[in-house]
Amino acid sequence: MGKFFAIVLTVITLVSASIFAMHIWWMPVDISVHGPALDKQFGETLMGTGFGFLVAQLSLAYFLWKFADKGDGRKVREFPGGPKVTIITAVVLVGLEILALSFVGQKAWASVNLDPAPPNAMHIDVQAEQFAFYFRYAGPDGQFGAVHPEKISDGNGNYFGLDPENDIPARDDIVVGSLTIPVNQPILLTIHSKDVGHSFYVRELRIQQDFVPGIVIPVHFTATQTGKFEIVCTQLCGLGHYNMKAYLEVLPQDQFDQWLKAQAGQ
Amino acid sequence: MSESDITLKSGRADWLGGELPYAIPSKKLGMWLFIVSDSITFGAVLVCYAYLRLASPNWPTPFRLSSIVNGAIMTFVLLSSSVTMVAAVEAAKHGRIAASVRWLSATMLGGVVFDILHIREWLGLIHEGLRLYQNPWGSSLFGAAFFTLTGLHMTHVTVGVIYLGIVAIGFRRGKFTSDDVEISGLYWHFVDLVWMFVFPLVYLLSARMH
Amino acid sequence: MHDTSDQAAVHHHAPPKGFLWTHVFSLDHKVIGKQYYFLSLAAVVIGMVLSWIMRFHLAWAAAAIPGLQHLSQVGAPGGIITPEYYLSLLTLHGTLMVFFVLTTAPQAGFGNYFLPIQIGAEDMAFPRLNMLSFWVTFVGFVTLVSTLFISDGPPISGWTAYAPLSALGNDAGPGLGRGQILWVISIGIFCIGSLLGALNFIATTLDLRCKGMTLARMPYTVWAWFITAVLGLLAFAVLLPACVLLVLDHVGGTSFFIPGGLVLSDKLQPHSGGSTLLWQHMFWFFGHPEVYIAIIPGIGITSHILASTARKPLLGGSRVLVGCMVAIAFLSFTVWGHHMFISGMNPFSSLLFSVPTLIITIPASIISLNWIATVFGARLRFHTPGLFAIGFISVFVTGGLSGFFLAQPSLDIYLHATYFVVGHFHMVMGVAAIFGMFAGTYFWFPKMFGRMMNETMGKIHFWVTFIGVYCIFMPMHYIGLAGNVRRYSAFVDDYLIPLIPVHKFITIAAFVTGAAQLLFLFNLFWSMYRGKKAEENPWDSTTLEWTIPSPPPFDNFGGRHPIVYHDPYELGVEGAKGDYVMQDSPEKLAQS
Amino acid sequence: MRSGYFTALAVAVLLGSGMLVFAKPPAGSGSITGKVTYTGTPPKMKPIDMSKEPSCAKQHATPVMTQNVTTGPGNALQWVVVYISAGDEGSSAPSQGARYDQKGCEYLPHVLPMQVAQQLQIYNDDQTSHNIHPLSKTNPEWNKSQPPGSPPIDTKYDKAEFIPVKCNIHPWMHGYFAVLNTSHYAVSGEDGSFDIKGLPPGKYTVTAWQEQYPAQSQEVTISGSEAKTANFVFKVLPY
Repeated sequence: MGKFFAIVLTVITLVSASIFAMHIWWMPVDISVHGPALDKQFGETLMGTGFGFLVAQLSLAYFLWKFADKGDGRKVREFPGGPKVTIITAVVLVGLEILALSFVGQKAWASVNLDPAPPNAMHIDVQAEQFAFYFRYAGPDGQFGAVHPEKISDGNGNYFGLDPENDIPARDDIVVGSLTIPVNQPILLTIHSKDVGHSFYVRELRIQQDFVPGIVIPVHFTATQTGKFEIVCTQLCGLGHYNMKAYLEVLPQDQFDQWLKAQAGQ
Repeated sequence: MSESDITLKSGRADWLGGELPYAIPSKKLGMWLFIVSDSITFGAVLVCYAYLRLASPNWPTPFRLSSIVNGAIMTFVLLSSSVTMVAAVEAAKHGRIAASVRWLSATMLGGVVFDILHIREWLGLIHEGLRLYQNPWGSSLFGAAFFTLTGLHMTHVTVGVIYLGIVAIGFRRGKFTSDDVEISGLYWHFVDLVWMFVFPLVYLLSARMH
Repeated sequence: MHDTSDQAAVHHHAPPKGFLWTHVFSLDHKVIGKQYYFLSLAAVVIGMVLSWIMRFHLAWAAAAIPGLQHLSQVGAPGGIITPEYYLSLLTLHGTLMVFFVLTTAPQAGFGNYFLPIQIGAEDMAFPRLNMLSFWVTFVGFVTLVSTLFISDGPPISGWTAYAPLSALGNDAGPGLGRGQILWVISIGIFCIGSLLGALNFIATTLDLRCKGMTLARMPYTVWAWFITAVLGLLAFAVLLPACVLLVLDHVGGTSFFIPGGLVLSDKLQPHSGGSTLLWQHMFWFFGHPEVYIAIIPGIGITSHILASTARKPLLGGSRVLVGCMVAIAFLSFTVWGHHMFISGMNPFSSLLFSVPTLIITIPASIISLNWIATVFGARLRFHTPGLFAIGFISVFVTGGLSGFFLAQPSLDIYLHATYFVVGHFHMVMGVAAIFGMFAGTYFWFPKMFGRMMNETMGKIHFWVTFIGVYCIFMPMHYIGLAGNVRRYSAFVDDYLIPLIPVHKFITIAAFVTGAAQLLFLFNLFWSMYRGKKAEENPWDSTTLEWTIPSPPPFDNFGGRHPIVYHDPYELGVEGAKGDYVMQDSPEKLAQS
Repeated sequence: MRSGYFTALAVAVLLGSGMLVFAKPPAGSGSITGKVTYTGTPPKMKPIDMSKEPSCAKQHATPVMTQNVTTGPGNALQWVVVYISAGDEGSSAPSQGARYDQKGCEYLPHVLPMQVAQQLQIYNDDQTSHNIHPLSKTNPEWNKSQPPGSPPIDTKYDKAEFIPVKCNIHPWMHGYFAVLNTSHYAVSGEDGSFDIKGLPPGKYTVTAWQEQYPAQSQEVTISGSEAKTANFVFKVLPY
């Protein structure tokens, strides 16, 4: 039974680890400026934990193979060195890992969440609702109209609750259901929710940030590749959670300018 | 093998079992544990109160001098009832059952007076327009936090009065011992202590300043 | 000697008469322990069936499940599951499993039955309170399950019930009105039951130990139950007021967790001023210790059984194990923010919360390494409880390691709310804790029911389950890495559609593993009546529960007052009769 | 379930034809026709971005527009419910149900008139789940999802009310149930015209209801099989 256990455990361990190693299912290619630091951090964590996984499971398997009770009255033996060895191993190895990860990780986290957006960042306002994202560009005047919750209506397309009748900056605001941005341009999103908690998740951008009702949260990033990507909601927001998504389209600057002009003309 | 032979391998003198390790009988230990847990609950509600208050730009400070004076009287009554509680426990320890029951009754009276003053205060505020969900002065959360926090405390006082009543009757009939009186005293002092946090946080910090 | 009249009063209740008082409203900790166990068993069966339905839907979203419309015409019209019904099932599955299984069976179930016996006591410190905690918990369970049968259906806000989704009533979605209120009330009731239980456990452990049972001589399990009780006493005390505030938001018109200016279903909500993050803080302040409330009893049970299986005490003994468990318990109150890295709280605090989160892996690693090192040089007896205890080590290590990723805020950006998280917590908290329960069941069944469980069925159960859980939960890590978001009732995103075959694999694995659980259930009930009669000490173990008849008499020790002479795991002892020395055996040990 | 539905349909058809033969109700032959128009500048209808639901988006060559103020040539105003609001109470509901479709992530029709207690069948013709959430105030509110392939939702309303209907999953989907106390009603078409037929002689109040602007009423008296005309003009605003 011990040998069988050892074989099963070894097979499970090796199969599990090699699927990771072969990248059969993996993160998509990163398209953000801050992403490579996160990916590197991920790689280092995977190396560390992968080593721990293999050593722990395989030595367990080996001991199971070796130390079954054969009914021969063999003496039990203590692990050489006793608990000191295991404690020191755990403290040193795990402690080093923690120190390394904390220092590197702190930088990666800071570049996303602590550093302010660059001053030339393009500002886009994002509102989440059950179950869609809407994006607002300031329009030619460069100013956003004020948001009036009581004016919000999905029926007439006033998703942000603008008041163009009385509020002149609101008149040229461009409201769309997809996020279109220029490549290599810092983007600042101010994200807020109309109803419950949502989350803004773009895998390729390595960005995930909750929408918190009652709070406006800044998010900034720079996309380095053009293409079309999916924005999905990752915070349980109700029955349509699974179908809450939008597209992110990263365009070359000239195409983006054309697109923006076309929208403003509508 | 006699009991004195029992030694640990390390040679320490052994624990003889049956004896209460911290000289605390189970019931008293149970009450202490309840108090630990309940103070965490109060702590959570107080932290909630502080959190919401700090997060609200328009937190009202509606308590006039009359409210503060009323609160001070309530505090005095509750503190006095703690003193009578001490006397009740003392009397119970010395076997003076009748005296102990009298002191317990005085403590209960203090609790009842506290409740009455408190409810009068509530009614006055409700009359001025304070509700769970709105008030005329500012953030609607004030009423919610005020009623929840003081209501939780008032419930504790009321439960305490009933509890003391049961202990007093049981003690007179010989069903309960002086230990039970002491344990009920622990609860009562705890409720008293909690008020010492509620009163400054809710009343004094929300006094109307002019 | 101090006054012991108090304890005498506690213990001299006579055996009750009549079915009602012996089996329903019994004050006997053994009956109450069994009641808790069977309550959890009911909850785990419901929770498992719900997970099958969910797994089926995730793999074949468009397919009808014949007959399901009879359970809920609205939730499954024509047998096809609606998105909200999926979320209802998800919410109930999570709530049942976390509260009524993981928190209930290992602690309140086995703990109630064996803690007094293992410390040589005749009952818990407060038998009436004990009975009360069970029936309070039972009412909470019935309240929760009743949401399946009300017209609104169960709530859809998940076991975490994030506000404001959980606070706004039906405008936020189906099931969030009455269903959500019942859910909150059920959890509030559960908190009360758990608080009473925790209080009782602590008082019992401190006050009712028999002669010679020093703290150092308490079995690993007693320590685990004791530490868990301390955690419960502190953690549930915070969830309880949180539940009260959430109910007030529903029925009192308050806005504790609801900010102003929200528009749901085209209606401007009449709330203002509250904070949604406040709920998350209160919930996770409870929620993280809760994770350890679920797993620490499992750690204790595994250590207890591993010692018996390996014929040697744990490497480092009680001191290292208990030190690590205490460290974990203490740290667990400082790490709740790691559930909220991307929640919009101050990003500096994310860094602060990540440090204790990473540090908590040190005591967990020490425990794991000590288990593995204990197997070294052992004389392993591969009986079913031993297999499950060893399986526990493997899944605990696997599940724990993925925590390294999630503990870092910078990696959590990508992995948060993906199946990577689902795989992680199912492995480390769900599967590991359940392995602890299985190990405990096979190990203590002879004591509880006086008969042995069938070993062949047990071994089949173990192998299918062990391989099965890896087939279910490892792939979840992979698809999580590919960005597969959790709590989706169907996969309609362009990048998720190619992952559906993996979900089909997981679903099939889940059904196969589920079938093995049916075998376990059959074994459990069959052995209760048909199993081989159990001896007093079938596993050659040393702790006090193996010194009394199987099943134990009403007062556990039959009027005898046990005296403890030894550490709890004198196994593999040279020169002893057998290879072990019972804790209450006066036999002297050769100094080693 | 499905067979039960067919049985119900068969019974309904039988009963309906039976009523035609044996109990033909005394229908009048008067009618009211007219046109609904607007004055002022109507708000611009906005294009709807359906890209999040590709199976719907590909059904529309040009973007679907919002429909809250739908105009046509000659200042015509579409989707206005014109109905007898007084003078025609008490007629029983027709046996034939009203049918509401969800197709291409649109409600068809945008405004569905029906009579109190008339059966309402809601179909999902899309490859995606919809949830139907009629935001009723006097009638009980409900909110049900309809996955593709599930049976139609069969319901009815007991009180007269104009009920906004929304799909939370596709928040742009917006429509109205016009639950009326009368069996005589019409909805203005693309050209703004409407035609209420089969009116017995009598004095009626005719009301025109539009989802965004206040309703208007006119008194109309019909004698014999007269054909009367009633026109409605709504004043619209650009914002």
